[in-house]
Amino acid sequence: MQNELASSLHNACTIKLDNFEGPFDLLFYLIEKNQIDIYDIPIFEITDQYMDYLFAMQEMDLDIASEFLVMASTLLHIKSKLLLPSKKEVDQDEVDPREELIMKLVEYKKAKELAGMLQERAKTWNKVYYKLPEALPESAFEVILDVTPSLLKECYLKCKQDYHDRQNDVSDKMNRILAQEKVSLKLKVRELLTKLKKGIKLCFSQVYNLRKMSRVEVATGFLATLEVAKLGRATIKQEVEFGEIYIKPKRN
Amino acid sequence: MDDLRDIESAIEAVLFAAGDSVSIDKLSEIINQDKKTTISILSGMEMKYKNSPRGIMLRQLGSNYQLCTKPEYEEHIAGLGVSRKKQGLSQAAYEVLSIIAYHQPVTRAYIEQIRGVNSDNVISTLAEKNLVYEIGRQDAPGRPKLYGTTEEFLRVFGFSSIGDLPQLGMNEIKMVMNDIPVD
Amino acid sequence: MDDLRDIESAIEAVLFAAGDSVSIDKLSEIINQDKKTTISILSGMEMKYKNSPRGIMLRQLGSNYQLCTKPEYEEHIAGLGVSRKKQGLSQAAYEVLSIIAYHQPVTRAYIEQIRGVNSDNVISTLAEKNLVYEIGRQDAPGRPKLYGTTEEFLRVFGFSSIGDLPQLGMNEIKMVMNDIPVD
Repeated sequence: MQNELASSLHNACTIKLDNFEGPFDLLFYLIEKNQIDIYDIPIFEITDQYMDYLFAMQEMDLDIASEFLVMASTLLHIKSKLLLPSKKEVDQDEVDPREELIMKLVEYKKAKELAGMLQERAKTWNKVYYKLPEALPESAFEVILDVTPSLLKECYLKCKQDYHDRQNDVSDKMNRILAQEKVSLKLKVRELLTKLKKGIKLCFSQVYNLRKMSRVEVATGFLATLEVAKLGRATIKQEVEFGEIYIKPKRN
Repeated sequence: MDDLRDIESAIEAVLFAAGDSVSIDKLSEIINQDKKTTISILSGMEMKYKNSPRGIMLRQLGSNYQLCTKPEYEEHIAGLGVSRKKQGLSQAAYEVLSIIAYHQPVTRAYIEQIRGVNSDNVISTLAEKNLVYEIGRQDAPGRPKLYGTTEEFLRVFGFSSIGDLPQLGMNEIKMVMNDIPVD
Repeated sequence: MDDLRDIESAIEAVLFAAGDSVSIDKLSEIINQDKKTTISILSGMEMKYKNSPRGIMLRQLGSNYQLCTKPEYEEHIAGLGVSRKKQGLSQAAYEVLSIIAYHQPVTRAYIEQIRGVNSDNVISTLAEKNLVYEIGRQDAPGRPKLYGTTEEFLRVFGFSSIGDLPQLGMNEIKMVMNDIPVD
């Protein structure tokens, strides 16, 4: 057994020397070589073989990549853990120190298997030929209209509503203008005189309010005020420029 | 390789991979048949491509043969080079389009009267997009243009006719009817 | 264009002209059919090419489709004298590619953990050969790059999607968990 191992190691060193992709590759090689069940690794044997391999590399003056040394220490660590006397009663739940290594090896094995399968598949699919693209007409740019039919109705109704509102707005103004045109200066004077009869001082801005009547109406009111003052039926007073105009009735 | 179908398949594969035309000599060498046999196989294939539901056909070019697409699929192939982009319509465009759609035929003046804003550019844009068009002129002073919606309009909105426009409710119709402005 | 045979012919013409793979979306746009219908038409075509005496076949590559020659006519095509470069990959490249294929999206750290060795150069090589690409970054400290396989990966190894990869090892892992043997 010892001799067998030695010769297999020798082969490993001479044949596969630079071919190991990493520590897992080497470990995997040893496992396969010794026909070991990956789930039941005899850690003592494998560790010894692994270390022997590293020594062999060292003897041949080969640089040993740090990853190989990391694996060596992992193996030695597992080995030492297994050597410790187990306190079975206490450590029922303690995991097998090999577990993590096994998990990694299983993953690695899967990768290896798929790698082999990919290699096989590539052989078949490498026999397939593709065609070069034809000279296609120059690329065009097409705009797709993204529209919503219901928006048509909504927009239409909105337009109509807006139009309706504007329309009403204008006709109000028109009505006021028309109504006011019937009111002559003479009529405005008579209106103002009636108001003054109560003997109370009037504020111009309250009698003639732009918010309530048209510009023309207010202007006519102003003329009426001047007319009343001229008739001697009222005195007008404006204390500040652009200020309030007071109309005070005057008895004659 | 003696089966005719297998030979034909091999020729198809070779011509496909070549992309270019391949000489009859070369083909006969590849399929290991004499030139006469090769020519008759190729002629047979030419007919098969022509009469089968295929997108490609076999063409003889002097002493060469080449695979190419059938001319009737030119438009589909052109579609490969087309990149599409979605685009919406502006609010103004929807407004003008809706007035034209519901009231067609309609003048620019009418549209502007309803919207209260100049709508010249919007109408032009809609015409460019082929959604509206000038269907004639009104028999009135100045003979103003009359606009209507196009077939493209129906297609884009998914209508089969103008009758498919979203229906106005009774109250809505009343409002619209009361306010028909004077043109 | 409603006749299925005509649609199939149009697809053949388009794929022939394209040479490259064409997305299902693009094809459905060109034949003016919805995506689901397009997919079922393409699947039907895939079978027809496979079972007909034809030199070419239809391949699904993820969400794309492409025409190519059937592998059995390789020797005939070689007769054309077309030289092609072979995808020569190292053992290490195959390993890394397998890990990326199975675990994507996957970080470099994860790959190195499985292999027990630095894999930077190998990943770069695979990216250069357009077999893997950086699909994004992990939402974790350092925001490491995440790698996945490309359409070229599907093409080279004859998969129609990542879902096609053989399921390996699920049982094995379970077994490991259940029966950790005592040494």
